[in-house]
Amino acid sequence: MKIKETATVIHQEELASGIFRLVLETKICDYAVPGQFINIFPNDGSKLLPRPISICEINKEYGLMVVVYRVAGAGTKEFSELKLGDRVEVMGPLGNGFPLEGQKAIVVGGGIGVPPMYELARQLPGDVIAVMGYRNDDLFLVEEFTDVASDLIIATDDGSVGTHGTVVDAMRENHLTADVIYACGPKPMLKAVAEYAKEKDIKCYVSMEERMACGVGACLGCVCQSTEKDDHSHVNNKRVCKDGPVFLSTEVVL
Amino acid sequence: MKIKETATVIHQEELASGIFRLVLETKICDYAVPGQFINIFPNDGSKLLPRPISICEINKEYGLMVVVYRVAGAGTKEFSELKLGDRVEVMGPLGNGFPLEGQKAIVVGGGIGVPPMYELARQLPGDVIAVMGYRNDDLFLVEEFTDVASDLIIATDDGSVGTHGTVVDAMRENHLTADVIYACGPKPMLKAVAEYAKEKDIKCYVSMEERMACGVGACLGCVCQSTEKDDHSHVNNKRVCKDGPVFLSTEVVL
Amino acid sequence: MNTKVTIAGVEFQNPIMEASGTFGSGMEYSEFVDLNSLGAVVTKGVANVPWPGNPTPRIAEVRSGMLNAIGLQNPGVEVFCERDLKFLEQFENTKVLVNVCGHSAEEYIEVVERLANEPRVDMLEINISCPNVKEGGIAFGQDPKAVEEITRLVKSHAKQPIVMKLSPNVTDIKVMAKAAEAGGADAISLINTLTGMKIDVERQSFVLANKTGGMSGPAVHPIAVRMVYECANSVKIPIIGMGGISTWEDAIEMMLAGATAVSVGTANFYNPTATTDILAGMIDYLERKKINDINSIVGIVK
Amino acid sequence: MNTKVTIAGVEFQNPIMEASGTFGSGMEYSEFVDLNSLGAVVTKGVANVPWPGNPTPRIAEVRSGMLNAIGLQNPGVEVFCERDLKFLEQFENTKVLVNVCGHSAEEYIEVVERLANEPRVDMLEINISCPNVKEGGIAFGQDPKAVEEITRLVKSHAKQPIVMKLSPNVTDIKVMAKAAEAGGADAISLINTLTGMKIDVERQSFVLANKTGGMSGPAVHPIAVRMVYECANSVKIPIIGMGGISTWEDAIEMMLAGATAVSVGTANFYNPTATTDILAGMIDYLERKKINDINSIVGIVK
Ligand SMILES: Cc1cc2nc3c(=O)[nH]c(=O)nc-3n(C[C@H](O)[C@H](O)[C@H](O)COP(=O)(O)OP(=O)(O)OC[C@H]3O[C@@H](n4cnc5c(N)ncnc54)[C@H](O)[C@@H]3O)c2cc1C
Ligand SMILES: Cc1cc2nc3c(=O)[nH]c(=O)nc-3n(C[C@H](O)[C@H](O)[C@H](O)COP(=O)(O)OP(=O)(O)OC[C@H]3O[C@@H](n4cnc5c(N)ncnc54)[C@H](O)[C@@H]3O)c2cc1C
Ligand SMILES: Cc1cc2nc3c(=O)[nH]c(=O)nc-3n(C[C@H](O)[C@H](O)[C@H](O)COP(=O)(O)O)c2cc1C
Ligand SMILES: Cc1cc2nc3c(=O)[nH]c(=O)nc-3n(C[C@H](O)[C@H](O)[C@H](O)COP(=O)(O)O)c2cc1C
Ligand code: FES
Ligand code: FES
Repeated sequence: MKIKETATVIHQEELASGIFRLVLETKICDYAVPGQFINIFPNDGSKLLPRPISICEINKEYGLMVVVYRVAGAGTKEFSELKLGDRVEVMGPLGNGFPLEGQKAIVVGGGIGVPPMYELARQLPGDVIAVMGYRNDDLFLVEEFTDVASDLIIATDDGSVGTHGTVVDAMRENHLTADVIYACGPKPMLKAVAEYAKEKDIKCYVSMEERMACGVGACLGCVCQSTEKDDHSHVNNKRVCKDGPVFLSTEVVL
Repeated sequence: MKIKETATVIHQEELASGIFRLVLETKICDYAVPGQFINIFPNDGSKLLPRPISICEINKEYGLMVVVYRVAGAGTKEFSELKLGDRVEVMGPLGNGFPLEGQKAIVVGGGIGVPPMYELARQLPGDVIAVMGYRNDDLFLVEEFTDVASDLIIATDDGSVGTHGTVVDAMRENHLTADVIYACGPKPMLKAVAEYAKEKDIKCYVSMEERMACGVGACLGCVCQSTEKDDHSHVNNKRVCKDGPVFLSTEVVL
Repeated sequence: MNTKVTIAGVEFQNPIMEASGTFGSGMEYSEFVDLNSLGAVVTKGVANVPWPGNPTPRIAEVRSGMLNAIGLQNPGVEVFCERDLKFLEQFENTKVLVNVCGHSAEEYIEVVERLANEPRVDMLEINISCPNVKEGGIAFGQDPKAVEEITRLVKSHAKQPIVMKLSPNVTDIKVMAKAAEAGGADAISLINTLTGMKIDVERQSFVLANKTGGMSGPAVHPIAVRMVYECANSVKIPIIGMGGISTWEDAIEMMLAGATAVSVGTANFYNPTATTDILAGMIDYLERKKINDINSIVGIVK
Repeated sequence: MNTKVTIAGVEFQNPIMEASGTFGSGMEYSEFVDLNSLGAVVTKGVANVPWPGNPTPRIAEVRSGMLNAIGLQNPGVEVFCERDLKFLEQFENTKVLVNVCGHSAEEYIEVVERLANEPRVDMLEINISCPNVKEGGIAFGQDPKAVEEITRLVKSHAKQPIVMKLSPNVTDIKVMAKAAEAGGADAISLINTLTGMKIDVERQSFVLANKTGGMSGPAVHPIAVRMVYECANSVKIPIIGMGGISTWEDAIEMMLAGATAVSVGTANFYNPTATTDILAGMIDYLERKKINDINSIVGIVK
C-alpha cells in the first residue's frame, strides 16, 4: 500500500559534510521494507518533481522513518533546512525491496549507497558482512553498521581509512564469500560488484538509480535496460521505480 | 535611496479577520516617508513578482517598519505565515510619499487603504481628522488613530459602527473641512473623495494602486491615466510606482 | 448540479480526464484514485508494435515544469488490448480514450483498425504532436495540409470518434485546429508539450539523452489557455484542454477559455489525487457561484 | 581571464546585457547597478512618435513567470535621443543597443535614420516580435519572407550594425534565423515573449486588459535554450540569447547552447542586481573550470 501524505520532521542532523539524517513521522513506515524508497517533495512551488530517497531505517513502533541523503542540488538543499516540527510531502513506500535471503550475506554500499543497506542489515536473517565505501575519512553510519553486522569493512578512495580503493578491492583483499550479495551505489561500483559475484558464483542483488517523475510506474521515465524483454512494455526496459529499484544483477545491463 | 535586502520578521499578529500586522527589521526605514510603499517578495520560487505594500509605521530608532495587509491571494497568504526570526526579501522605499501640508488635514482611508494613513497622521504638522471606512465591525488600527488624530470618524458598509455608508457619507454628515485631504482606498472611494474636495475647494492627494512588476519605473506596467502629458513617456500615462503612488487628485483620471 | 459533458456523442460523467502518458493505463494510480470517478482515462500512446522509446535520462526538471523524452515507449496494440483494455473493463462509469501514435499514416491506421471492434474504446486521441520521436509525431502536427490529410485518413478507418491532439510548437494554432476540423475530426485536444532543452553546466552536456524534451507542467499553462481560447473561437468542434493544469482554478480557467473537458498530466506526478482534487474544487466553485450546469461556463470569457 | 565578446565588430566588455523593456534606459536601475559594469544597456523599444501603449492591467503573474502587455509605450525617438541617450553618455565602458519598434516598414526606417548619427548608439535591435501590438511587431516576425524583407530594408538604412529580435511564437525558429541572416542581419537576438493568457476565475474575465500578454521569466527558459541551440546550429551570425535567465547557471547554459552574449530581463524585477550577480557567478564558474576565455564555451554543447 502506497501513501501520499504530509510527514512531520522529528529530527535532523548533519552526519558528515553535506550528508544529512532526517527522521520523519509518517505512516509510510507501516508498509515499508528495506530497499524501498520514498519520494520527498520540495515545498518550493517551482520544484515539482519528487526526490527519490532510499529508506535507511524503519521504526514501526514509533511510526518513524529515517532517510540519509546527500545535498546534491536545490531540492536536497531545501530538505537540509527542515527543522523539528516542519512539514514535508512524502509518498511511499515505493518499489520493491531486497528479498531477505541467505545464511550469510554481504551488504555493499558506496557513498550515498551506504544508507539503504542499514535497514537491510538489520532485517537480514543470517550473518551479515558490511562493506562500505567512502571518499575519505568523513565517514557516516559506522556505529550503526558495527552494531548490526558481524564484520564491517571500510574502503576509502583516498586510503585514509581501511582499504585504499573501492569496495570491490576490499572484498578481494578480504576474500569475502557468502550466499548472497546486496549492493547499492554508483553504477560502476554495481558493475564491479556484479562481476565479483559472478566470478565467485554468488547471487547478487543491486539497487539502481534513474531520473524519475511519477515514481509509481506510470510515466516510463525511469527505465533501465533489462537483459530480457520486460513484462510491462515488452522492450527490454524495466522501470526502476516499479520493477526495481532492486534487481538481480543478471536481470539488468550494468 | 532604495534598498533591496533580506529583512527579519520581528512580530506578526492578526488584527482583524484576514488583516495582518507585520513588523520587519529593515534598513529601509532610514529613508522612508509616509505614503511610500515597499515591495515584499514571496519566498516561494514560483512567485516572482513583488507584492507592493504601503508603509503603515516607521520606527527609525529601532530600525523597524510596520506594514498592515490583507490576505488577498497566494503571496499575502505566504506572508501571513511568517514568524519571528523568519527572513523575507524586501525592496524600498518606493514611490513618492504624501507632502506634509496644512494647518488642518483630513486623512481618509478605506478598507486596506486605512494603514498607510497612520504614519501620515503621525507626521502631519497640523491638526488631523481621521475618517476611516470598514466593511463591518471587524475594525483595525482604531486605537492607533485615536492616539494621533484629534478626531476619528468611522464609517461601515453595514452600519455596525459609526456612519452607515462610505467615508464620504461620513465626511458630509460631519461637514468636514480642512486645508488638505489625503486619501487611500479603492478607486470609487478616491473618486468620491476627490469630488468632495473639489466641491469644498480643498486640495486633495490620493494614493493609487496598479499591478506592478519592477516597482521602480522601468517596466511601464503600472501606469494610470494622467490629465496632462506625463514627463516620462509624453503620453498621458503616469507610473504609479515612480511618479506616484501619491498624486494630486486633479493630476489623474479617477 | 450537472457535471456531465458530451463530446462527439460520448457522454462523460464529468470533464476531468488525465493526460496521455502521465497515468499509464490507470493501473498504477488506481491505488490513489478511484478510476470510476473520472470523466475518462486517456491511455499512454500506443503503436502497432512495441516501441522501446529513447535512452535515459528521459526526465529533467525545469522551473514549474518538467521535460520528458520518453519517446513513446509502449508494448504495442496487441498487448495493450489484452492487458490494459481488459484492466479498464471494470470501471464502467469512466470512458476510455486511447492515444494512438505512429511513424507513418499506415501505422496509425493499423492501430485504429485493431481498436475498431474493442467495445471498451470510447474515443481515439490521435497524437500528431509528440516532439520526442524522429519520424511521425510532430512532423504531422506542424503542417496544416498534413494535419488535414492524416485526420481524413484516420477518420475514414476509425469506428470510434477521433480527437486530434495538436502541437503547441506552431506559429498559428488556429490554422491547425481548422485543418483538423476540415479533415473531419470530431474534437481536438491541446496542448501537447512544448519543445525545450536543458544543459547541465557542470558536465557541459545535455541533461536528456535525447537532447530536447517536451515541456509540461504549470509553466506552460498560460500558453495552453491562450491556444485553447484561440481554437475555441476558430472551430466548432469541441476542445479537450490541457497543459499545466494542477489546481481547480487552472481547470476552470481552461473551460472559461473554451474547453469542454480538461486533462490533467504532470500534476499527477506530484499529487497522485490531482484529478479528483481538481474535480472537487470545481464542484465547490460551481456551487459557490450557483452555476447549475458546468457546460454553461464553457467559453464564456470572450 | 577574458570576458570580452565581439558582435558585428562591436566589442563588449562582458556578455551581460539587460533585455529591452525591463530596464528602461537604465536610469531607474542605476541606483542598484553600476551601468558601467554591464556589457550593454538595451533600451526599451522606441518608435518614431510617442506610443501610449495598452490599457491597464498590463501585468499578470504566472507560475515562474509573468505576462506583460505594455504595448510598447514609449516617448518617441526625439525625446529618447534628447533624454535617454544623453543620460547614457556617462557610461563609457558600456555599449548601447537601441531597441526599435514600428507599425510599418516606414516607421522602423524613420527611427533607424534618426538614430544613424547618434554616436552613443552602438547597435540597433529591431523588434519584429512584440506580441502586444496589433500591427507591426510580431506580424513581421512570423513570416520568413517578411523577416528577410524588413531586415534588408532596415539594414540598407542603418548606420549601426543591426540585430534582428526573433519571436518564439513560430513553428520553426531556424527558418526565421536564416531569413534574418539572408536579409543581412549582423546578429539575431532571441527569444522575445511567448504569447500567453490568464483568466481570473472569480471575475470570469481576462486578467490583462489586452486579453493576451507576452510570457517571460524562468518558465520560458528551456524553450529559449532550445531555440538558441537550434539557431546557433543553423546560422553563422552571432546570437544574443535571452529568456528566463535569472541565475549564472542559466546564462552559462545559454552560452553553451550557442549564444555569444545574453540578456537578462524579468529577473531584474525580483533581483535588481541580477545582471551583476549573474556576471560574478559566471566569472567564478570560468575560474573554477580554468577557462581563460569566455568565448571558448560558446556553443560547445552539440
Ligand atoms: C531509487 C533511488 C533512491 C535514492 N536514494 C537516495 C538516498 O538514499 N540518499 C541520497 O542522497 N540520494 C538518493 N538518491 C538520489 C537522489 O534522488 C538525488 O540526489 C536527489 O533527487 C537530488 O535532488 P536535488 O533537488 O538535490 O538535485 P537537482 O539536481 O536539483 O534535482 C533535479 C532533478 O533531478 C533529479 N535527480 C538529481 N539527481 C538524481 C539522482 N542521482 N537520481 C535520481 N534523480 C535525480 C531530482 O530528483 C530532480 O527531479 C536516490 C535516487 C533513486 C532513484
Ligand atoms: C502602491 C500599492 C500599495 C499597496 N498597499 C497595500 C497595503 O498596505 N496593504 C494591503 O493589504 N495591500 C496593499 N496593496 C495591494 C497588494 O499589493 C495586493 O493585495 C497584493 O499584491 C496581493 O498579492 P497576493 O499574492 O496575495 O495576490 P495574488 O492575486 O495571488 O497576486 C498575483 C499578482 O497580482 C498582484 N496584485 C494582486 N492584487 C493587487 C492589487 N490590489 N494591487 C497591485 N497588485 C496586485 C500581486 O502583486 C501579484 O503580482 C497595495 C498595492 C499597491 C499597488
Ligand atoms: C511523461 C509524459 C509522457 C507523455 N506521453 C504522451 C503520449 O504518449 N501521448 C500524448 O499524446 N501525449 C503525451 N504526453 C503529453 C501530455 O498528455 C500533455 O499533453 C502534456 O503533458 C501537457 O499537459 P500537462 O502540463 O498537464 O502535463 C506526455 C507527457 C508527459 C509529461
Ligand atoms: C515588461 C516587459 C517589457 C518588454 N518590452 C520589450 C520591448 O520594448 N522590446 C523588445 O524587443 N522586447 C521587450 N520585452 C521582451 C524582453 O526583452 C525579453 O525578450 C523577454 O522578456 C524574455 O526575457 P526574460 O525572460 O529574461 O524577461 C519586454 C519584456 C517585458 C517583461
Ligand atoms: S518514475 Fe515514472 S515510471 Fe518510474
Ligand atoms: S511597476 Fe514597473 S514602471 Fe511601475
